[in-house]
Amino acid sequence: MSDVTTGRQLPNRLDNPLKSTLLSWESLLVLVAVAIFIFNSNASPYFLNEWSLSDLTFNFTEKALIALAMALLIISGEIDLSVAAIIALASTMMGLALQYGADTPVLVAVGVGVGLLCGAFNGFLVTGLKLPSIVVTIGTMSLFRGISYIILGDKSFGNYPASFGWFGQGYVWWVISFELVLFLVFAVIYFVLLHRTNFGRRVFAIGNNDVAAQFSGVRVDRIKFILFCLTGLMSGIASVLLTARLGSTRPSIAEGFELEAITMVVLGGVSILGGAGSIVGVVLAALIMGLVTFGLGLLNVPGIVMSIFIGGLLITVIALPILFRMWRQRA
Amino acid sequence: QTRIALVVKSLGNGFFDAANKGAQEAAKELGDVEVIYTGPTAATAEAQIEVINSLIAQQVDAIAISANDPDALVPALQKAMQRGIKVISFDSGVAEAGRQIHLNPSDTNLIGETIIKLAADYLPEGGDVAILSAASTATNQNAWIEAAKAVLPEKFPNINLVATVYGDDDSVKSTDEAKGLIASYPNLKAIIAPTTVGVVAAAQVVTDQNLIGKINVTGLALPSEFKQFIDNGASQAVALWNPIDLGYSAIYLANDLIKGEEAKPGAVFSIGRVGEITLDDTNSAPMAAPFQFDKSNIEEFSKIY
Amino acid sequence: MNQDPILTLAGITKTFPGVRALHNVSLELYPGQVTALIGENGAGKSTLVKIMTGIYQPDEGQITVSGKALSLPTAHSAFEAGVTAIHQETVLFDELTVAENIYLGHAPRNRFGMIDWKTMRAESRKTLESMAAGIDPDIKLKELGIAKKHLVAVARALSIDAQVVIMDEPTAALSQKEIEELYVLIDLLKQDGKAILFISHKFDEIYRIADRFTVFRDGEQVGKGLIKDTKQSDIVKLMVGRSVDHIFPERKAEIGPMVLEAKGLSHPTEFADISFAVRKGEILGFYGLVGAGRSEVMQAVFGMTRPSHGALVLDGAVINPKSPADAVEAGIVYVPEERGKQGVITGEPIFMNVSLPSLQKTSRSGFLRMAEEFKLARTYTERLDLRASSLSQNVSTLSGGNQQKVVIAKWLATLPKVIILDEPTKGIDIGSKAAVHGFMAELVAQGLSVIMVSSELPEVMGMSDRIVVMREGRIVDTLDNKGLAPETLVRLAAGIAEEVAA
Amino acid sequence: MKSLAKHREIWLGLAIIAVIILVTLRFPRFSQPGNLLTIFNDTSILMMLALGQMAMILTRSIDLSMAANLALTGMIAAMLNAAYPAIPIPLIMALCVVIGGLLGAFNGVLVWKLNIPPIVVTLGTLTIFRGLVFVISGGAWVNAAQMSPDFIQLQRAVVLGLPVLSWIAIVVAILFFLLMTRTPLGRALYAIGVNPTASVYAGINVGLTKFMAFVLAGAVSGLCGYLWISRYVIASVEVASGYELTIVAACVIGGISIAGGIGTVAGALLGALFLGVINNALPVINISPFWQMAISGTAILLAVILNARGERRKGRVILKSAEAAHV
Ligand SMILES: Nc1ncnc2c1ncn2[C@@H]1O[C@H](COP(=O)(O)OP(=O)(O)OP(=O)(O)O)[C@@H](O)[C@H]1O
Ligand SMILES: Nc1ncnc2c1ncn2[C@@H]1O[C@H](COP(=O)(O)OP(=O)(O)OP(=O)(O)O)[C@@H](O)[C@H]1O
Ligand SMILES: [Mg+2]
Ligand SMILES: [Mg+2]
Repeated sequence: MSDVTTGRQLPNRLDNPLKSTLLSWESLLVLVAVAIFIFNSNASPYFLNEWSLSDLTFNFTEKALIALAMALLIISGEIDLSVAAIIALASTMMGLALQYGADTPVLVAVGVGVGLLCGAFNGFLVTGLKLPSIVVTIGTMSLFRGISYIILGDKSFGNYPASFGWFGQGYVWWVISFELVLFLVFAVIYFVLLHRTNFGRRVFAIGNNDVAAQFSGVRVDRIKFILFCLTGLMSGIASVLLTARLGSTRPSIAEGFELEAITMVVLGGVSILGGAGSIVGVVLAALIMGLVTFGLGLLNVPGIVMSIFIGGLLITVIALPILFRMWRQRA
Repeated sequence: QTRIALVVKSLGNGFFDAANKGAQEAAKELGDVEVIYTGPTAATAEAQIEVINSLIAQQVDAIAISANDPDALVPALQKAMQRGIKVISFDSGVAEAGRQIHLNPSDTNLIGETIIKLAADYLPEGGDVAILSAASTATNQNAWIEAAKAVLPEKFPNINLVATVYGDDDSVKSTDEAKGLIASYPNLKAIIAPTTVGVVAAAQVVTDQNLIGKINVTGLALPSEFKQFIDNGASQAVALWNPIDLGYSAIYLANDLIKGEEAKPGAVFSIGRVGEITLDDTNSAPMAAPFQFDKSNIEEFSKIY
Repeated sequence: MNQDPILTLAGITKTFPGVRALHNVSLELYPGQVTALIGENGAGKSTLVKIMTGIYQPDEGQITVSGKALSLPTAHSAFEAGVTAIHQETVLFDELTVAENIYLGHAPRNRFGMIDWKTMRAESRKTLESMAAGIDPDIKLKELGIAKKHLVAVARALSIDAQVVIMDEPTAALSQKEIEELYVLIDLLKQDGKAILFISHKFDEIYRIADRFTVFRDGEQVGKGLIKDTKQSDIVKLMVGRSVDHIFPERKAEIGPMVLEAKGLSHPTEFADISFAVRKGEILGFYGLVGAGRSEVMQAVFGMTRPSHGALVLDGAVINPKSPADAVEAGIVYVPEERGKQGVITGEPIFMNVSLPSLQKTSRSGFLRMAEEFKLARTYTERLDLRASSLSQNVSTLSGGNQQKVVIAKWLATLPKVIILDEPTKGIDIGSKAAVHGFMAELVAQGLSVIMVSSELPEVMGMSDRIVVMREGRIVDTLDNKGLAPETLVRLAAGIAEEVAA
Repeated sequence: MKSLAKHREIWLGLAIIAVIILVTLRFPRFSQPGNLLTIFNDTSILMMLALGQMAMILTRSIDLSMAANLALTGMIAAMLNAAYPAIPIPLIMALCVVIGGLLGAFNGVLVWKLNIPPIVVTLGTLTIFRGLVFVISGGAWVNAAQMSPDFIQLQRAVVLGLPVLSWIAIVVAILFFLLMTRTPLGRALYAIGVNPTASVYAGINVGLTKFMAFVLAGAVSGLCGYLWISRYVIASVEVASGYELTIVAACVIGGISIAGGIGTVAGALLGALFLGVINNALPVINISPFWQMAISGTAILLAVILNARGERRKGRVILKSAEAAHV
């Protein structure tokens, strides 16, 4: 086919890679993170201490693990509000398994497995029955946590074995906790999955335009189903970590996590309308939220006041580029 | 300077604000002590753990905590103790592994008996009563309810405890639960709420539904918050210990530990103007008997706490 | 006819990114007369309508209504100026009642300023009855079929007491009986002294009701006059004048064995008894009026929708594609009609669009290899002479024609057996059109089978080996493209009797 | 199935009646008029909030900040009352409506002028508003003793057999009914949700209409702020936390489509009432209240599935024969 029209030579890229990196969302987030880091180190003498920095990571790792999968889900144009409820249900099931004498490997399998099942249930309702994910997951949010309440009522499960507790409290090396290592490993996995594989490329395509993606031979429903399963799976993993860290299970565990995970994702530059976002951004956003809550915590600022800061940051970071563009258009 | 953190179940709760008053008073008396009054805004264990983590990082000398969950806080508090921080629990306790001393506001059995007695005193013929508690995981409330149930058969044979429900120290949930009790038990004579949030909610429901005189609300209440319900007759009498003394004693105890005194069964600690206490074999110590408020004295105490 | 026009447009120009939709056009509408606006697909007719109704703002030019120069910044200002339109796409509200669809935005109010539903329903009923539409104003619009929806749109236009009524292809989806009713209505409007702009591709209609005509070609006004003084062939010449300078590629048809055969495909509501076959090296044209159901048939072949009956045979084996992914695997690809919605993934660069269905090939065990993607994208886009600054340029910044090339490149890269092109040159400028046509010829020369859906007569006749004509969801006829008269096709597609198309 | 979709509200009403009958079978006192009125009164606030959220959802938006708005406005009302008991309560109520409306307008401006998706804006303002509650109150609760008797009693006064709170809900419902059915703004809310493009053709200012929906939802939240605080006689940071999703759930159960454009005032009211009845019925029939959450979750899912079936778009009708059969 080479004998016809030798058209113009099209270059691969024209944008200056340096310039586009500098102007990206991620660099904005790096700036914010650095600024908060510097602020924290000046504001509190206790901040720059290896144990402090290590403890800081516990404030966000569980939510951030969920945020990784949630990022993919939101990029594909769906959302899952039931993640915190999945944590509760998975934790309850682990507690139940413990009552029947399960040991640590079984407990972990139960937690992760229940998470996966819940995700698959959401995925089935959304892709199989073609229902909007936001209302489906508002429903399953009540359902999953409701089952925990039915099972546990006013009781709690406790006395998890020490080997299980290690998942939430153990250190792999020096001040590096197991939770942090797990988060970093998953961050790399999700980075590769989203940015370096066919699967990730299709996720972006679906989020940009799922009709055109389907017309391009992408199996849209199958991929969305997998994304719901992944989100459930990560919630199951977060449930193992949180349960191990708390050493007990109550049905109200992890209340409000869903909105924090979504805030992380959105702050990380993922478009809530789908189609755009990066794992690096989400990881940075998780770090920023950890830095803010821990830094202000060191100053004994109540958590609720920190949330003003997070909410304000969210809106500002999103509004700034828009305002900048409007200002430039007018000029 | 010594820094002692007073970690409460949730900020804004009048009971703990009063405890903080006592804590500040103790700090002033002790001289070189700084009290950090902190806690989450939502009464959950996860939020308290974040607070504990930041206190560990600040290398405070001691933590005195009223726990939202006796078990879930243990790992975090153990970490604090490993890093050389003294840990006591007050008001609502932490499981033994997670603290050195627990300061009971009063003797558990005594509180259990008092809350029933408060209802029984105004029910000479006996009748149905129900308990509206705080969170189902609250250590202190659960212990009191157990104790109350234990004394019922012998001491108050004609009092019939029909139900125990949980309002989670959330005014809406407590209101709903109180309504549910009234609807389900038409012969209910008294609601016993051993929690300052629940007791207000229950009294408001009784007032709203015009059941004053039919249902007596009682339990543990802060006089300043509860005065109007004694005034309007929704409640005959309530009881409480002095939260100021509780906070005051917690700081003294923590300070003693910092000074090197050892927490072991039988040890005796002196706690300033309150006197001294002795640890039992679970390293916990009760303070004074609960104090009763009724029409005669509520006016006076509502000005104090 | 020495009357003054009610509405005059002068020097109107409108450009969209990459497309010049209108260039210095003028138009006059006279009271009590019907002016027909005639032009091929993409000539700019609908764009002009949108300018007259305040949806788009012209880049240049004046609008004068009843002697007053105006600007129409919003749809509302157009109502107030007395201009109303029945738009080509039905822009109505499915979930609202018919009455409300008629009155939304200008509902009657009672003395408290509240919407007066009683009057609204009564007036709607009156309007609908005067049109003999047989529609209950109280039911929801979604319960109506497409033809009745059009009638509601007409009623909406009538409900605004307008001087100027614009009808953009109002009859495209109407049956003959409903069209006759519409004529009666238009006569009523004429008697009322309203000026009517009537857009249609059907000449029988134009000759039946129009008094004047204006012809657009490629965004320019190329002629106007009185219908009664002008022969149809002259208008056609004005309209398609460009076919003179557009030469379809010469090809030596080397038609091979049967590749894809459809046998009796049916769908409950969209099409019935669709049977056709396409052979190796053949271009099979599908002609019909807009709304004939050709796209639906093609989407069923492509696995988007499931036909309820019938079978597809590819290379002698029955296939049953349950999704486009299955069809692509089998070797059938589809270049959709709605390029923006279904074709390109706007927001992603060119190379990602091209490689999307071929990721299997460019990647290694599921991991992306960008270099391979760029290579693939370059191979196919350069062969189509894509005009872009780089392969990482966002497709949304490309012109329509170039977007179309990206879609075609995407499919060629999958090395298909059958390629279905739905309106492949819709909205494409003349130069690119020739390139696309040249390319189609090349495709068949290399042994592909091409199915081309097109509403453009010259294109269908210039490119196809055989032509399938569809009307109202059914195949009317399949013709060999030898010595065909264009009129035959038009007649078949519109279902009109012999003598009308003189 | 088709008729169910058509008469969603009737079916929901029947479901509520069925629950009431079932409960009454086991517990006759439940359906006494007094108890039913109590349930209505208990649900009043949720009903009003659901109406405000409905205005949002109709336009394909969502307001996650309603509960936080309620908490903030409520705290302002309580602090005002505690500091200046002389301010008449109706004035405080009016002030709450205005403050709530302004908070809503803040959301609305961000959506209208900057085109940020509503869910993102309100996710941000949800935490900001709630944080502000803490900031203005210094974390302290305002309790019954600090509130004036009028502040607490106004909504409890019984007029013509119903507490004022119920009357307020009835008036708000009537106003919403008129707004939704009789005013151009109300109809514009529907039109935008059904078909945004066509709305532009019909001369509707889409951005402004969305802004108005935010103001409306905010004003309702503000009003409910006062009502909530005086009802539960405590103002704290945690007031109504997590309630934002309950409000959405009431709307969803009431048949308001998250895709926009579909829903009625009656639906929103019944959706809220359904949750209220379940809430009240469980303790009465001695089902542990721990079942409540799972039951409302199941109700939401069922409602979504049934509504989606009703809404499912019919395919285009091209075949003439099929069209005849269809109309
Ligand atoms: N919003 C838009 N953005 C970009 N290009 C547009 C837009 N609207 C129309 N065009 C282009 O302007 C040209 C004229 O389109 P228009 O819809 O006016 O044609 P038309 O004469 O009505 O055709 P038809 O007979 O098919 O309805 C086409 O090339 C079309 O692709
Ligand atoms: N029931 C309907 N409701 C709304 N729009 C309709 C309906 N029926 C047809 N249309 C419009 O008519 C146009 C053409 O319809 P369709 O794709 O079915 O016909 P076609 O024969 O494939 O014609 P073409 O491919 O030439 O457009 C579409 O753009 C569609 O928007
Ligand atoms: Mg057109
Ligand atoms: Mg088509």
